[in-house]
Amino acid sequence: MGLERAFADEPAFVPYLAAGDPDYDASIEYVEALARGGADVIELGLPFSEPIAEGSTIQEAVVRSLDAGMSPDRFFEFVEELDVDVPLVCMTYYNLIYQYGSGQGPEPFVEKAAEVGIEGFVVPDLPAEEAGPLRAACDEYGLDLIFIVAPTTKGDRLASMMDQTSGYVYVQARLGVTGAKDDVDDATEESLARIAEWDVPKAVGFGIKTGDHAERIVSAGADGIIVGSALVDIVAEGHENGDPADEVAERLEGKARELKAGALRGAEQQATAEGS
Amino acid sequence: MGLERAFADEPAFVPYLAAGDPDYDASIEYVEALARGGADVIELGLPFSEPIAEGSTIQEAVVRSLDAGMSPDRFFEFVEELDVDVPLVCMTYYNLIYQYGSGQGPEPFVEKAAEVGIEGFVVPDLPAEEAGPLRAACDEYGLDLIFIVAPTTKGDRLASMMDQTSGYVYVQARLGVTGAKDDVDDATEESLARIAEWDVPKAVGFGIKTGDHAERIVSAGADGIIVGSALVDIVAEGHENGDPADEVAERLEGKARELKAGALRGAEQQATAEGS
Amino acid sequence: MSSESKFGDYGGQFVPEALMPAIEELTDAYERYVIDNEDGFMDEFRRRLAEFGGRPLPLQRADQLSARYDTEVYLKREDLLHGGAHKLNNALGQVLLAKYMGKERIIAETGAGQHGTATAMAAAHLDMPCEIYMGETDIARQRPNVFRMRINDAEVNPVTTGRGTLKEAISETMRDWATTVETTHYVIGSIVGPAPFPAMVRDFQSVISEEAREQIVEKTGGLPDAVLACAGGGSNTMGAFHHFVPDDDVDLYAVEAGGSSLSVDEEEGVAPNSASLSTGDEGVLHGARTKLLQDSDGQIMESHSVSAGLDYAGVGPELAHLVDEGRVTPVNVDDDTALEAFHRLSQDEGIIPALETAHAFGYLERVAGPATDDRAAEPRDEHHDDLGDTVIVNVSGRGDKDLETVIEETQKRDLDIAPDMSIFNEIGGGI
Amino acid sequence: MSSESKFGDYGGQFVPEALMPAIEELTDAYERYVIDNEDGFMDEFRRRLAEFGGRPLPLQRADQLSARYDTEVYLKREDLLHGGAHKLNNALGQVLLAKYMGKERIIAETGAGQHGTATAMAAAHLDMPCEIYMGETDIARQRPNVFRMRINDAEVNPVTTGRGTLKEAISETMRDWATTVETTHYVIGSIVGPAPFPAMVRDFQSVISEEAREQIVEKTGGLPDAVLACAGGGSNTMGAFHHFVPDDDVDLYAVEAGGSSLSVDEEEGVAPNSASLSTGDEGVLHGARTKLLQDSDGQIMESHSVSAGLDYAGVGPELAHLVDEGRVTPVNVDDDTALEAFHRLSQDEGIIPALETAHAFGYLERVAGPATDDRAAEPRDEHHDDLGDTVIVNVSGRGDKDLETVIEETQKRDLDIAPDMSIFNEIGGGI
Ligand SMILES: Cc1ncc(COP(=O)(O)O)c(C=O)c1O
Ligand SMILES: Cc1ncc(COP(=O)(O)O)c(C=O)c1O
Repeated sequence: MGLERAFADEPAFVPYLAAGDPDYDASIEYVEALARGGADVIELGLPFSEPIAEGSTIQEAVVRSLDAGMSPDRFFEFVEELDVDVPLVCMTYYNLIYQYGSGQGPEPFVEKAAEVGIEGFVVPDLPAEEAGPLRAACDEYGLDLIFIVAPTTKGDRLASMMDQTSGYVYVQARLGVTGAKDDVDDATEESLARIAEWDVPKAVGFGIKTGDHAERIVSAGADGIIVGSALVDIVAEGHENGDPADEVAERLEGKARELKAGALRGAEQQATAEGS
Repeated sequence: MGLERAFADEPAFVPYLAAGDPDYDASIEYVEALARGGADVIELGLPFSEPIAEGSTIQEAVVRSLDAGMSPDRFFEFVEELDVDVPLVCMTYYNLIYQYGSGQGPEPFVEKAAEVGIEGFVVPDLPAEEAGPLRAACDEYGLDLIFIVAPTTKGDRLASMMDQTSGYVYVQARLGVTGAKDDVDDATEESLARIAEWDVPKAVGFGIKTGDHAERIVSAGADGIIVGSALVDIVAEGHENGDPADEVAERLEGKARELKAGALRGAEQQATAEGS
Repeated sequence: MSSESKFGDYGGQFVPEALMPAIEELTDAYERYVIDNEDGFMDEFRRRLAEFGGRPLPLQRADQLSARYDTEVYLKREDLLHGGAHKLNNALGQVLLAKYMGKERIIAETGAGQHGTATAMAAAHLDMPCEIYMGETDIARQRPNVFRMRINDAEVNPVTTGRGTLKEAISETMRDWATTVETTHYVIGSIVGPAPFPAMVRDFQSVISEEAREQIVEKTGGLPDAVLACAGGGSNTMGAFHHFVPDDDVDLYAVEAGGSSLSVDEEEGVAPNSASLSTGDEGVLHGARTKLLQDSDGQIMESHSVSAGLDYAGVGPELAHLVDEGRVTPVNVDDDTALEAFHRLSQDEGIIPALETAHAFGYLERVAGPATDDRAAEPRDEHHDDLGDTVIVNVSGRGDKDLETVIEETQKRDLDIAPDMSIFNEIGGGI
Repeated sequence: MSSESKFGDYGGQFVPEALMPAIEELTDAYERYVIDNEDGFMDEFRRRLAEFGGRPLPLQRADQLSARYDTEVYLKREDLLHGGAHKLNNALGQVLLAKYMGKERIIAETGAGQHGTATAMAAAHLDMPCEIYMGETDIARQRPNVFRMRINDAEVNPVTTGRGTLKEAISETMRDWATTVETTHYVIGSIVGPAPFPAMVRDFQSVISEEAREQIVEKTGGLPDAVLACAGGGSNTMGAFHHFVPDDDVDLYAVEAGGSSLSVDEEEGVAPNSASLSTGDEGVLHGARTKLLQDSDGQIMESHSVSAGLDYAGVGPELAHLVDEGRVTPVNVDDDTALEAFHRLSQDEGIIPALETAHAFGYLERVAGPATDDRAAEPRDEHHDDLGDTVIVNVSGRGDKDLETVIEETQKRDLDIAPDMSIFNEIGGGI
């Protein structure tokens, strides 16, 4: 019954990696390491050549992955080959979804994604207004479509987004693009407050870097944390230094544990706060 | 009684050199060599920084002379120092004449020129229309002012020029600027025909290079030949090769003899033609 | 004017959620100030376009070209606009709009540097801080334009990702905007991007055809048979077409960059051309659904053209729509023909065009030029071997920015028409 | 219009006899075609100036400068003329006149290359073969303009004599003319040379003040208090002044290049400035009596200015006369102040001026700018510390041609106002 289940018991840790970064085989290892480290949902990026919503960290991951031969078909193979027991979400840009198969619309892509076990989509360049066809295809194949609530999203837009999002809602912690930051933005709390009434889980992303961040975000009311750039940084560093994939995988697993632990601490504080 | 006397008995050979080219002392030798070679009048160039009527040969002579320190005052010294028994004409541009002394007009320059023994002027950038003040000064000091008749000079201009020129008239053999050429232009004969009635001697210049040229020009009716670039070429070559000044002087003398001889041959033919 | 957000199926607003409120705010401002002339916005815009920009610009009869092509050729002289290209029509409009909206900062992307220089000039004129994103490769090959932007006191931010060209610069500018959207206006340089940009940029540029239509009627007593304009994103194109669109008898030709070839290298993801209208297919790029150069997966290709300003994988959604409707005919001209046309216009008319612009003249030559051996081999386009008796060509910009490129590319090719440049060897200094 | 051959004692025709008939022929043609509009010459000239050149050109209120100087500053936008400077007004007029006269070939000299490019464009436009003489040194430092001339299919003949700059190029062109005078017209680039050139060039350029006078009256209801223009030979200057000369209340300022200093080095024959109106004295150069930079012997000095187009030892005889009459005030601005003014106009108004033009703005700053420590030290010109309430500055040309020079000269000086150019170091490639 959808991705909500991953948020049911405790705050969810939702890591992101670009599939195929820096190459197909290593990337399989890395994703599996995240699962071992406690991921509750994994967002797998299918790289698009013009990632307008990404900061430089993820943009470079996208370039590495494309250079290593990633494509939609390879992506589906990748997903099939993964040995993880965690729901998978595909994060990509609309043109890849639209062109797949017929080049006539999202349906073939969604069908194929469902077939390999993808459970939902995040599509950063697809606002609610343009999402009709993809929403329909997702409904047909039983997949979730996750929308992003930005700090600037208010009023009517917010309402229409509430109607459309399913699985969870991606709360963008700050203005801008993806990328690890050192602070927690006030905008996060305000955004969470604005959507407090929504009955989907609220996962906060954009800039979460450490267990402490995770803790603060969850204690501020988030149902989960989404972490991308902080993990991609580890992949990038390993790649640059020529470190063996298993070492990098271990580091990723460690980072995952730190983040998950932080989220859990945050949940305790929240419980305490609620209890008081 | 003026420069006419130099044309009285036989066709005159009128060589030109830039005074001070390539330096003061050598130039003295060269001018004296021309006198020995049979010059009847010598045109001495006083270099001006913008010699708009000169071709590249004389222009470069002007540059050499200026670089070696030639100036109006040095020019007058130069003339005084010359040991030649030939009438001297100063060829220069109007601004130098105008600025000398007061900077108020040509009179001081003419006075000084007369004092050192100059007998006339050729001023290529001073057409008859602008020549009033210089003409007046020349009259005052008993100097000739020689005008240039170009192939394009016709009608009224020609008439007014006849009134103003004295000593001789400089018949420009072809359109353009000074410079040695290999042929004799039809324009020469036409020009001579146009001024046949004038009672001043007619000296033809622009492009005369060899004794044969000289012969043909004189046989066509000229009373004299003016030769500049062909002589300056010898100076330039000597300078470039670093030849001793006396060798160059000898070559100049030889060239002068060749040209004078050509002129004399031309006169014989003319006499024959007239006699027949 | 109208605030269409879709043109048939094309257009739309495919942007990150964070930008949507800005885009709504902009749509609102566009409707109020541009369409409804609130606070006299359009009056001020037109006054500044006249005083600062130099409008109206002439429609000139081209004497030698008219003789060569045996047709009346008229030139719409956007090359005379301040800055040297039509780009200022749009840049001035948007910077002024940003001022009316209370924004404090201007950002823009640029490829060839023409839009960047236009934006920098407009921002200096209107006293707004300005930053321009430009690919590293483009910075290196368009130095004079970078100088000009800096001299107008705009920051130039080098974009080092990808190939370092326009595509990457647009992405990077969108990223900046997503971070600074509350205080900043993003001045898009062509009729591309999310709504309302395509319609708004077109409206600012439509002064071209507004003037041209009046001028041609005044000069010839009637409408032209054809209007030709080069098409990169398509802003000079729609600017030149807009007021003729309702005139069904006026043929509209969008001349794209054929580059070195119309075929593509799927493997490398490279199209050696920028002919998205002629050869691209539908997809979503930089906020809009339009015609694109993309591989079968939907990845955007690297486009190519000898002219940097046409070197873009997308095209304005309105043009895509008008092509599908049959109202606009997409054609293309390759690098060689464009270079030849560059030299022809320079030599025959004393107008050195931008290389972008030269493409439009290349098409004129191909269709109406004297027969040549080459041309006999490649048969003329069947349906338009006759442009009619009166043709307007939009001279979208001047070529000062392209001199070095032209000389280099000309030397590579040994074109008959090219002037001898050996004077530079004699004098030394190399190209 | 009138065909003065003298302006007071200045002017005249100091040229080789071989040229006199050509000059008489030209005088005749000037009187018939230009003054009497025979065969509709002036109508065709004005039509082509409009269609090909882009006239009329705006008179723009400069918002930021008006605020800075607390006076209404209006810009006459000759920078928007085709080719980028006022030079085309004259070049087009003369090439057209040559055509009416039945000449078959055009020659011209050029220094900065602006007159050469204008002539090359006009010749291409009117289908006349064209050769341009240009000093070797100028060819090396004005490469873009040399490219433009070649691209317009003009021959460029390098002049290797002397320092290889404008002075030598003029002499060389006169030499060509003396050889080819029957078939060839020499297009002189400023209000210099033998009559009828000074009056004729002024007449072609006077369209500047004809338009400006109408425009200022229309905009402000009255005449300006002052008109400022830079002066090299003085063609943009007289063009901007001509129709205001009878208006005694309008002050006319000719701003010369003060270079690095007003003092001269007699020994070397070098004046480190081009301030012939301010510091020169009467003499004869290039066919006319005028004010000159010369040594006490009458040899012409090498002039200097950071702006190649002002770098000339003479000046138009009409300006010399109007200065003697007290109608025109000669002032000068040094290299540093001109560079500063270049940056100020670029940054504050979004107009990158030619370095020549920048001198006029430098004077505005000196007289009306905010007090600075520097300025306190050098006291303001006593008689004109107030330019009045409305000032027109002639923007004689755009600065694209000067970018490299400006960057180099700015770096030498470390001016406060200069933009940081380090982006070029980051990206590499050097200046
Ligand atoms: C002169 C000129 N023409 C055309 C273009 C192409 O842009 P568009 O198709 O938007 O007019 C450019 C872009 O830089 C340009 O500079
Ligand atoms: C833009 C500009 N202004 C002024 C001048 C100076 O010439 P003039 O004094 O004849 O206007 C030049 C000469 O090249 C120029 O290019």
